[in-house]
Amino acid sequence: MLSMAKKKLEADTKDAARDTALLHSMLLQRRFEERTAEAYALGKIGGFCHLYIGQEAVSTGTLSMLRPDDYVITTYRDHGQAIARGMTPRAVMAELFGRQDGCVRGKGGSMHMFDANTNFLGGHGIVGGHVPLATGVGFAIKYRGGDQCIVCFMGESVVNTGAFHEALNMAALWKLPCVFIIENNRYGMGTSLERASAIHDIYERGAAYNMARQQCDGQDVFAVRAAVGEAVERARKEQHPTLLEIRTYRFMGHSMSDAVSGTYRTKAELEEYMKRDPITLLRQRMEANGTLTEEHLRAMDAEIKAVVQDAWDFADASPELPLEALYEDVYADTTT
Amino acid sequence: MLSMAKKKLEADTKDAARDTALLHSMLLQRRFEERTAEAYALGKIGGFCHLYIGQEAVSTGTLSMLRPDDYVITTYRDHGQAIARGMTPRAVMAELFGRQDGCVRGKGGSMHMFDANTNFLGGHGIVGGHVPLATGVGFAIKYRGGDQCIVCFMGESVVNTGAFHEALNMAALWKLPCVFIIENNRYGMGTSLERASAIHDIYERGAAYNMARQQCDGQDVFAVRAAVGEAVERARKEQHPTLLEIRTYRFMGHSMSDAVSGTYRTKAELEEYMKRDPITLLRQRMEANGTLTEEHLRAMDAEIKAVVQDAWDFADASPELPLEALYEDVYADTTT
Amino acid sequence: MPVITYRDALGAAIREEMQRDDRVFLMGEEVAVYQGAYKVSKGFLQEFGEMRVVDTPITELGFAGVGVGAAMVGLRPVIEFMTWNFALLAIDQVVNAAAKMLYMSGGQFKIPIVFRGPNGAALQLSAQHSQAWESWLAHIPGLKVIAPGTPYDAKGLLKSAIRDDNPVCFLEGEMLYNTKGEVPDEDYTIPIGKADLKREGDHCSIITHGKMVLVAMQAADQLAKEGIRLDVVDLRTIRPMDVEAITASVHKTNRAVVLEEGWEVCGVGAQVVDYIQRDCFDSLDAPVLRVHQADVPMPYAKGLERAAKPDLPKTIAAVRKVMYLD
Amino acid sequence: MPVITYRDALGAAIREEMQRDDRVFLMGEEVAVYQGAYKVSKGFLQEFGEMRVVDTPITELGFAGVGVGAAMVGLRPVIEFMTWNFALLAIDQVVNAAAKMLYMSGGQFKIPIVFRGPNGAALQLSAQHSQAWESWLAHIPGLKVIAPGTPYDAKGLLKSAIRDDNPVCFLEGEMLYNTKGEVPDEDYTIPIGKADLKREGDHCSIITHGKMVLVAMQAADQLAKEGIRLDVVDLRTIRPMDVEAITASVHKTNRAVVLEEGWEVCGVGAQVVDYIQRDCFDSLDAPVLRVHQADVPMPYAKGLERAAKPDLPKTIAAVRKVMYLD
Ligand SMILES: Cc1ncc(C[n+]2csc(CCOP(=O)(O)OP(=O)(O)O)c2C)c(N)n1
Ligand SMILES: Cc1ncc(C[n+]2csc(CCOP(=O)(O)OP(=O)(O)O)c2C)c(N)n1
Ligand SMILES: [Mg+2]
Ligand SMILES: [Mg+2]
Repeated sequence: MLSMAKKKLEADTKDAARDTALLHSMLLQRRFEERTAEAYALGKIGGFCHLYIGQEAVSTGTLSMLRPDDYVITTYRDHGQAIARGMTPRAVMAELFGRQDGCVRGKGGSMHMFDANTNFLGGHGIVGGHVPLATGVGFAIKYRGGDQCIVCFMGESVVNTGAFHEALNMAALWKLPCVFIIENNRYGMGTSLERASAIHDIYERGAAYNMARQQCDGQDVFAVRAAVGEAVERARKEQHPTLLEIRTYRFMGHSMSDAVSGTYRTKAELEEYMKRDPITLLRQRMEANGTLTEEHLRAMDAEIKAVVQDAWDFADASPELPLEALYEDVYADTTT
Repeated sequence: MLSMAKKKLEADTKDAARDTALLHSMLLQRRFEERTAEAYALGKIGGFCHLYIGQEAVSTGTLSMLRPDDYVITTYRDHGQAIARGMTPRAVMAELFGRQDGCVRGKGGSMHMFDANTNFLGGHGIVGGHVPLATGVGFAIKYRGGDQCIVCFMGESVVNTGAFHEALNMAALWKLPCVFIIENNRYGMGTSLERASAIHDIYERGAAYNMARQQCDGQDVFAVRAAVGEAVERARKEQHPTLLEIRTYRFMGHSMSDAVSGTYRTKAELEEYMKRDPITLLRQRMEANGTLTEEHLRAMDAEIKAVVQDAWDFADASPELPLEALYEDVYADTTT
Repeated sequence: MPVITYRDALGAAIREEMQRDDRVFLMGEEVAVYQGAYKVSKGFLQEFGEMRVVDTPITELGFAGVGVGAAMVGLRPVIEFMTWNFALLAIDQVVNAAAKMLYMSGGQFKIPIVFRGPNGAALQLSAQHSQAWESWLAHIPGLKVIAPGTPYDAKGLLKSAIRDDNPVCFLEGEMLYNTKGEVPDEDYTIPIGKADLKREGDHCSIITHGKMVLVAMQAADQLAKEGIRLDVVDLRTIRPMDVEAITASVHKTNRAVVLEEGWEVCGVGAQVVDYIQRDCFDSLDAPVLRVHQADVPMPYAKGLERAAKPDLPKTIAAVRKVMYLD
Repeated sequence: MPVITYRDALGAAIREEMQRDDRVFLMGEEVAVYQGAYKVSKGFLQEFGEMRVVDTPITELGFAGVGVGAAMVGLRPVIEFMTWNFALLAIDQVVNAAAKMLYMSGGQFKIPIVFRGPNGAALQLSAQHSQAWESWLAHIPGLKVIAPGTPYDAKGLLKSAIRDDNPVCFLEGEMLYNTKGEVPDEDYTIPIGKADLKREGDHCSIITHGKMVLVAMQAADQLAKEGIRLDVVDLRTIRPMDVEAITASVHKTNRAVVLEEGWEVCGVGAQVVDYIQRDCFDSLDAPVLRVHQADVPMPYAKGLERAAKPDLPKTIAAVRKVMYLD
């Protein structure tokens, strides 16, 4: 049953429209975040801001395997996933700018993107804190007898937190349709995986809960799709959770206040990893397949840049919040 | 190297003096707690009170392998270990009675036995909370370059807590001389292991940290000694931690307010397990070895009963605390 | 009216809400097979099945978060902490997830959840098991905090809590579970945020909540014999606090004692004092006094524990002092 | 006297204590290789090596407990929380282990540990990263709580904290790290539990601590131009609190404003008000007013965040109101 998904995926890779969509999704995230960095430098964005550049194949590959009624939850490093899930660049950029038209009305900023329409359950700022929430969503799906799943993205540091462990044990014990995705970008801030975890193949943490688990290359969008596809099928059909370790790398600093390289990783290491830029890899593959021409790409890029510029303009024009908004959304009016 | 310890232990089992000491330790705990239950029923002891009856081979077997300068830490189910570690029945009983001569001056009661003289680092009431403390003690040993170890007892429910996971990862990552002992008595209050943990051979939780691990029979004091002996040697010589799952059973209710059997376990199950009373098993073995006679045993039992009676009388005569004591021990006078 | 225990009043509230709304479920340690650590959920597993009455591993942080996650997508969890002492392990989920989700999501994700369990000291449970957390919880915007002192209030407020669309921390008492009171059979709710004047008097106000309501009533009874008439304001809800009820009472009596189970520093009583001095500055005939636990971890020894706890003699002494009778 | 930053004052305090006493070590996230998330421990790894400057996995509960365990057997840990917001995950170890160990062990196991890190809001970090925890910590007997507002106080108090035999929670400020002040090169300590009268005046007292000391001083400067003389009491230590310093000031000025970073309900200000009304009942010419964060989770948007925070205009308005000038 699971290998069916695999076969379907291989066929996938020759589907020009699908590949174009994947490339578009990844490039949109990339261009969006390049402008985000620029806006941050100009002071239009404040607070903590964690870029996703280098990891786009994970968001795109994963979310391309979901249905609209599935759920997604993630960390503070959430712009890429928000966009890949279908939130508009306008709403995300306006949020970064802290404006009225932001996806959470300027209340959350970079770390807290939410969107009820796309079942995007947020950007969360406490490392590990959202993993139990994902288990809870899985519980709710099972409670209602649905066949949705919840995808929970997290950084590799999360596997050391108590929250991760408690949540995974319950997800496995109760057989919940959760797909836990570790984006192993090798560092949690300035701490390498090897200096934080007693094991280095961290998908093996799943063994402690007898949970299905797998490791895959996160720079290859098709590898991501294949692994996620199996996990999603397992969730939908068997309501079993999966722990996926997707190996990737962040090309930028941990946040806007962190140097790209220096104390904890070398420039040489960074450059080595940048050779496997997920966008370049997909582009080259499509060019080899004959499903992408230089011209095509240029047109796509131009269109995307215009979309991002539009998002910027939209955000910039969006009004500041009125002061009354300060006291709104603290409590819901009970209408049960 | 480790198998040397094993060989030494086998020889051990024919050592009459040693076996007598083990039997004495176990029987002392048993008789002590039988009287504890009686005192509780009489209202001389209050609060929560968790008996250890049935598990005595774990405390005795483990602690018989330690040096006086090693450290021990445990949960609220701590009377047996306190006594096996060498704390006097008087001090423990006076503590249960909440009196001035109690080991912690009546401040802690049943759940919080401490003794600096025997490096007994307490009785802790928050499930899982003491496991990080044990890792910290291991850290301190390594920091000072000692060859001691710390033994950390815990119930099997603890393996599901975040604290356990965080602490074990650090102990393994930093290679600390910690021996983590799970007393798997099959239930955490009314919840069986199988309803709480996604895996049932819980020593395999150690795999998540690449930690040495083993399972052993907790009703056989020699099995316990063998397993603990290896772990202690590993801690002392290699400063590597070990996770031991020691399978045992509690013959009493979870605490004094819990029925011995009923909602969560059957009388039949209880009776089945009681056939493997650790004291009976050792006694039979010694009788078979010819190192114990009925007479011997009767004399030992009489002596122990007198010791326990003495502890009771001592506790009963020990003064109530003066009211000033309420405000003592909140802060230490800084004398650095 | 039927007279039932506080325990049964709570059980009835949850049961009736579970019957009424199938999105409501109960989760926590020992709530199902064991029938509840304090038997509040006796019979629930048999009535509702294991999907709606869920035993958890010992993972307070984890299952509190599971509740919040389930609430995000439309369920209405009732999360039982065996005691609020253990909720410290889960407090990040209560404070950083439940209390902030609506705000952080710009109003998109409400969290209709109840966190409940016994709070404060029972008998001789010593330091780690005898703490009262209402002042911590009340500090946090986004939470509601309830601490009923009677079976009637317990049932009516727990139903309101379950129907509320916000995270509610519901503080019960091990020592209260066996107390009895009149509780109607019919469905009723009590509004969150409304204090109850449990006794009317004009000499001095006692402002209190939870377990200490019983102590306040005893004080009122006893002092009545000396002709001292206490106004007993039972806050019932700590957040949002019914400031008007407090100040109305003090404007009438001109004197106040604030009685609570927990520690003094930054306790609920401190906040009540602040409200009073701000609003009743010109009406006060004496400084407001407070009665609370001694500023120490709770000791095990019976005599010391008694000395540490707020009680009737301490309460009466405070009233007499506020009235300049001593 | 040399002028250095608050960051460097903290760094110097820890470094000097580590040089002085080899039982002292620093542990936390990013303290070693990364040189400190906020660079307080810059150069430490190189100077002291990896056994005494220890990077941890992201496990606040775990490494706080590791610190307590190490302290039980004689080490003197300095545990850095990247921010106190994350300490919520560790609060069980702070409250149930560190604060109670001496008491539970009948005086046998003291816990000489410092938990430190930035507290309160920085700029636009939104709800989960902008919380001030001093009122929670001050609630707990067994803890000491320190919140210095200047480099001088930071260094002297951190040294005292490290030398103290009790668990000390030390609250810094991301927005304070770059502030500068005079700090002597010589070894000095500042006693824990002593407030500092940062400005003398007789018209009104401002009682404050931590980051808000700067705001109080600005208010004092600005109001001085109108001839209003403020007494600025910097608590420095929140627990044990220097009640005498507070009441002495209010007995002199007859009016008080309490200024703090955190939320209102059961905040530090509430406790200060309680002390004042009890001791200065007859001296007060007006109700004590409080300035604090708006009762909402912290929003991201710049304008809203500004509106939520206590600041100079709000402080001045409170003083004027207490003085019946508006
Ligand atoms: C509980 C907690 N501790 C510390 C932090 C500070 N912090 C934010 S992100 C981060 C590193 C996380 O690394 P990882 O999980 O690998 O995710 P990545 O940033 O690489 O995507 C840290 C330490 C936090 N937000 N929450
Ligand atoms: C964090 C926490 N949650 C819940 C409890 C209540 N509690 C005390 S003991 C216990 C069961 C523990 O079982 P186990 O770890 O197997 O140890 P055992 O009692 O069998 O020795 C529970 C739930 C607690 N003390 N701490
Ligand atoms: Mg990472
Ligand atoms: Mg057990």
